[in-house]
Amino acid sequence: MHSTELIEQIQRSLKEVVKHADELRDLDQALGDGDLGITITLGAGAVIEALEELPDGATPAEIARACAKAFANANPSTMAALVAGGLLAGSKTWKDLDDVDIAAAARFVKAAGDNIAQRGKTQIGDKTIVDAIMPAAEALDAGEDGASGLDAAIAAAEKAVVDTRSLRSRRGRAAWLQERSIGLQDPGATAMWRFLESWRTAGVPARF
Amino acid sequence: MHSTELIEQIQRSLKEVVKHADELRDLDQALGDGDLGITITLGAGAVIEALEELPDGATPAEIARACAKAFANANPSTMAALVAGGLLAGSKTWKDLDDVDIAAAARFVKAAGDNIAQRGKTQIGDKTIVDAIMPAAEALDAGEDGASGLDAAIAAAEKAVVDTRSLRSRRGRAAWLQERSIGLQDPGATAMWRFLESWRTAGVPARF
Amino acid sequence: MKKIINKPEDFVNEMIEGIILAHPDKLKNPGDDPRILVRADAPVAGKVGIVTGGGSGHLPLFKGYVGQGLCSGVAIGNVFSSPSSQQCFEATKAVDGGAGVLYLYGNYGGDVFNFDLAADLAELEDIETMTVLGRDDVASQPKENRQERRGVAGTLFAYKAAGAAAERGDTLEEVAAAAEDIVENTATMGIGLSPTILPTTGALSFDLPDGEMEIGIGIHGEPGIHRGPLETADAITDRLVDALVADLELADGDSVAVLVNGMGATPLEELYVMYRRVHQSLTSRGVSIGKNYVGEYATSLEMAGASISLLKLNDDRLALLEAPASSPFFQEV
Amino acid sequence: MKKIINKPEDFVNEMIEGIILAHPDKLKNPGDDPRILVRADAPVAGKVGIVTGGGSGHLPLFKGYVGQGLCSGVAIGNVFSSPSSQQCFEATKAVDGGAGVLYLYGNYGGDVFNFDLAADLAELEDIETMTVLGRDDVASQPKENRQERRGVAGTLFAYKAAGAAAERGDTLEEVAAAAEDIVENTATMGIGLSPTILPTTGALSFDLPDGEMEIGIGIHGEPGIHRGPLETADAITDRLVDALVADLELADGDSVAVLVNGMGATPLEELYVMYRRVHQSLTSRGVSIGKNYVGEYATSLEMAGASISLLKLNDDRLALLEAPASSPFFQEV
Ligand SMILES: Nc1ncnc2c1ncn2[C@@H]1O[C@H](COP(=O)(O)OP(=O)(O)O)[C@@H](O)[C@H]1O
Ligand SMILES: Nc1ncnc2c1ncn2[C@@H]1O[C@H](COP(=O)(O)OP(=O)(O)O)[C@@H](O)[C@H]1O
Ligand SMILES: [Mg+2]
Ligand SMILES: [Mg+2]
Ligand SMILES: [Mg+2]
Ligand SMILES: [Mg+2]
Repeated sequence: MHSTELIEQIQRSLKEVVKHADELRDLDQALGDGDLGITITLGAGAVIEALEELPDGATPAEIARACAKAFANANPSTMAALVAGGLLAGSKTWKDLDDVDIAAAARFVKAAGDNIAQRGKTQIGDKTIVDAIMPAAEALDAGEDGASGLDAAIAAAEKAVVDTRSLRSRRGRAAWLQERSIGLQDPGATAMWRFLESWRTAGVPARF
Repeated sequence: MHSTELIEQIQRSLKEVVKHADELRDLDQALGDGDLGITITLGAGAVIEALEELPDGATPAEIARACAKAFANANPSTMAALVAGGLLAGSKTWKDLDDVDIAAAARFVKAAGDNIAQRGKTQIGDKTIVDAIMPAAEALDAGEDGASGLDAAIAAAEKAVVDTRSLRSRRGRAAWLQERSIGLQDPGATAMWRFLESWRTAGVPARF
Repeated sequence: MKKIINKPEDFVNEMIEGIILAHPDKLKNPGDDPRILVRADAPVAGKVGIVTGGGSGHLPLFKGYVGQGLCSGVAIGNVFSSPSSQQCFEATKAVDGGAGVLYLYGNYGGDVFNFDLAADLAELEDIETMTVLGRDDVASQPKENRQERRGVAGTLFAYKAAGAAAERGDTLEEVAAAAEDIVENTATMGIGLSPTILPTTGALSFDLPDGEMEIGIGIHGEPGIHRGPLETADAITDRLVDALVADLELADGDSVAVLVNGMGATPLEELYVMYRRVHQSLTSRGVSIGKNYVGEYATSLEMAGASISLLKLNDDRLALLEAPASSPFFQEV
Repeated sequence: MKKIINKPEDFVNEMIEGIILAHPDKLKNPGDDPRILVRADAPVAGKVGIVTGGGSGHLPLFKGYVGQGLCSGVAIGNVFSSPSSQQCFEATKAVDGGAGVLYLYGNYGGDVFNFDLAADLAELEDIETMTVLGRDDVASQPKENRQERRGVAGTLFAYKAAGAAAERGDTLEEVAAAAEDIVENTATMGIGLSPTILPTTGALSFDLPDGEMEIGIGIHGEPGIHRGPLETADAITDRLVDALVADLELADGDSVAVLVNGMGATPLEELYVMYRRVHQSLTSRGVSIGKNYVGEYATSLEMAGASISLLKLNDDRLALLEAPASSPFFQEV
């Protein structure tokens, strides 16, 4: 996928993912402060607009950086900062890259996940977005082509999301709830899963 | 009535008047802050004690001043200050007096009432203690002997108290209630009436 | 009752004890009665003393305004009740430096009668006293009766000015005149959103349905001139400023000091939202703001609400406001 | 919703506008974004800049600690939410006087991630930054995990010390070390009696039955270590002081700074009742109080409650606390 397609794919996925804003708001209301729906809606809108204004000939890495910047400032929050940092980290794996294939995508997601885990001082099992992003990155990496890799990533993310329900939140606002967090589904992990689904709905995964 | 009798009469009246503390508290709760029961209870106790400690040979004027001082400080409030000021003013009419008769009592109460009215910037009809004290002073003044004068004063005070119910409070905390003060009985006027009654119950009025 | 207290009857004395323990270099009990506080250096020989007083529950009013360039002493009553005449008198003796003592406090019956009695006692001991009453609450009486108005947050201006005048060595008459000049040019109006809880009884100080506001409320919950649904910050501020501007007859070219005062529970953030509107409203009339105060200056325990005070300035008044002052609760540097 | 506000979404910007209108000689927006405030004289050439930041609703935290001898700038988020990394970065640029910038703020996820991103951006523009996190809430994590504790009211001490160090010309490393030294020796614990109302939704920030208290609560209503019936002021104070003394391992002969902080709705009177007990409790252990602060220093809108912070003092720390400082909300003279 080259820059023009990539931009289009991102924009279409984001128009898709905002349909889950209410679900994310409700989950974050239960475990946190309820702003995740707004973060996703405003963040998606800001990214779509920022990509519109990108000069012709922007590289995939530049595209990712533009996404990061727009998402970071739309609705400042944990998710905005962590995702933006993850996108910046991912973009570094795309140096001198013109065509995003499944391997590049896997590298990107892995780097983003590592960055989030490191910045968030988070491990898998802490009931955060990291729980969903890590297995998704692995599935992408193991994928034979774009379509099957994406399918596997979505399945892995979904499983991780469901698994967060029985976990106790160890990071962020949700950790304040202590035992009361058990039984509730992590909003950040859910957002990652919904984003992967939206990527599939929005585009032609084979184009990776 | 000479000093020894006067002290005894005051002490016995005050032991009587505190039986009305709950009534006064409730009235002041409705129209003010509800402390009048405490003011009367603590004030009466403080006066009784102060009179106990008065040196032998204290004049009636000195007795009244001791009452003023004790009452003023027992539970600081409007009533404490006004009554204390009234007692001091009354005591000035007892200069060089050894034997308190009905005429002296009338002079005293009149001076006390004038002082309270002046200090309180109050007129009859403002729904305060002044409403009860003024007609009582007049009745004492018109009284032929102690007993009938006191009876007339009590009757006049009682009528004034009942009349306060239909009035609007124009002074003190009760004035804050504005129209809502109408229908409620003034606690300060009631205290004056109950004190006169207690004076009769406690002693031998003919001894004036 | 959401209060951090011990026995309700110990509340006032324990609070005063805390204040003295925290600020021993600035405040002291001159004698045995804990309810009397004076500046640590009182009496200051040759200078006019200023005594204030009133009920507890209004911090930083009244005790907070005892300090350098402010009042010299305070007599402290129970929550929302007057100190005794004896306490007012003891405070008078403790601050008298030979130049007389000004009584400066808010116009409330119990306080007035007790201070007046104290003045009588002081006279017997040849201490000259004068009295100036804070009477800034425009909602409590119409302008024709302004001598009868209650004293509320705007009394701060009078403390500041009288304290500065005393500090620079003015005579008692001059200090009283400075205070009276401020009082005559100060107007305050407040709004209440929720009552306070009285520590002794646990009772609510007044009753106000949720979502309603009382415009013109006093600092003990005295009813005001309008009760109705809660309005926006701008609408509320406009109501208050309009009334104050009319009362002080402010016109294009005038300058004022502004005090936006929180009643206790209202967040400081909201006071700044109000200040913003005060500024807009005054500026649009050509009235400039020479000095401003935003915060809690006269509270009513945990009442939610706020008041706005305006003082019409001239050079003298501004100079008195800007003179240095220092208490544990108030500083002007 | 008992709030004096206009449109909830305008609350933060209108509050900031009010602050700038009230204190134009002390604070300014360095650029177009109202959410960034810096000292009026920023940047100060050759001196270390200090940037803080966090959610709104905590006045005087955080904006109140921007001033002479304090922080140089602040990035301001919505109520209880983080500012953006871009805002943190803009604040950084606006205060950088060439000697580097210290990030000093409370340990909360959103804030940390945004400041960390800002640090990356600053690095790209060759502005050196270091970060010290306020981590004083002992109820949020046991001592072994104290790097993970939340930052609450005790962060005041770190602001004061870092600001004084920067003002006297310390290097970035030295300023950071001074701040870190304070954080390492500060412990805070709080109690909540009633929730706050979030302006945007009108929802309560947490849920606490009447007559109950939450010991160890955070400044957004984070749960603590004990929920139970409301106790007396002395019992509550003892609980808090005992925990803090244990955490700081205070012993006979030690000296501390004390901060008794009101969360918003709790009257100042009650804070002094608590201070009294803090004094008694520390003195009885042979711990002396070298400096004290009683009042509202870090609030949570109109939450009722209070916190106590202790800082173990030595000569250096005390000197930094006593150095002059001045902001519209905090003065040390
Ligand atoms: N330390 C962390 N590391 C990784 N992810 C985190 C961390 N803290 C929180 N999260 C994720 O962020 C999500 C909440 O995001 P958001 O609503 O933006 O937080 P907030 O409103 O508290 O700033 C959580 O569901 C969780 O997945
Ligand atoms: N200005 C006044 N002049 C005369 N009497 C007054 C005045 N104000 C109040 N009173 C009387 O005082 C009574 C209340 O006394 P008290 O309870 O001591 O007042 P508070 O508690 O407000 O200090 C009223 O019922 C009224 O009779
Ligand atoms: Mg959230
Ligand atoms: Mg009463
Ligand atoms: Mg308060
Ligand atoms: Mg407050």
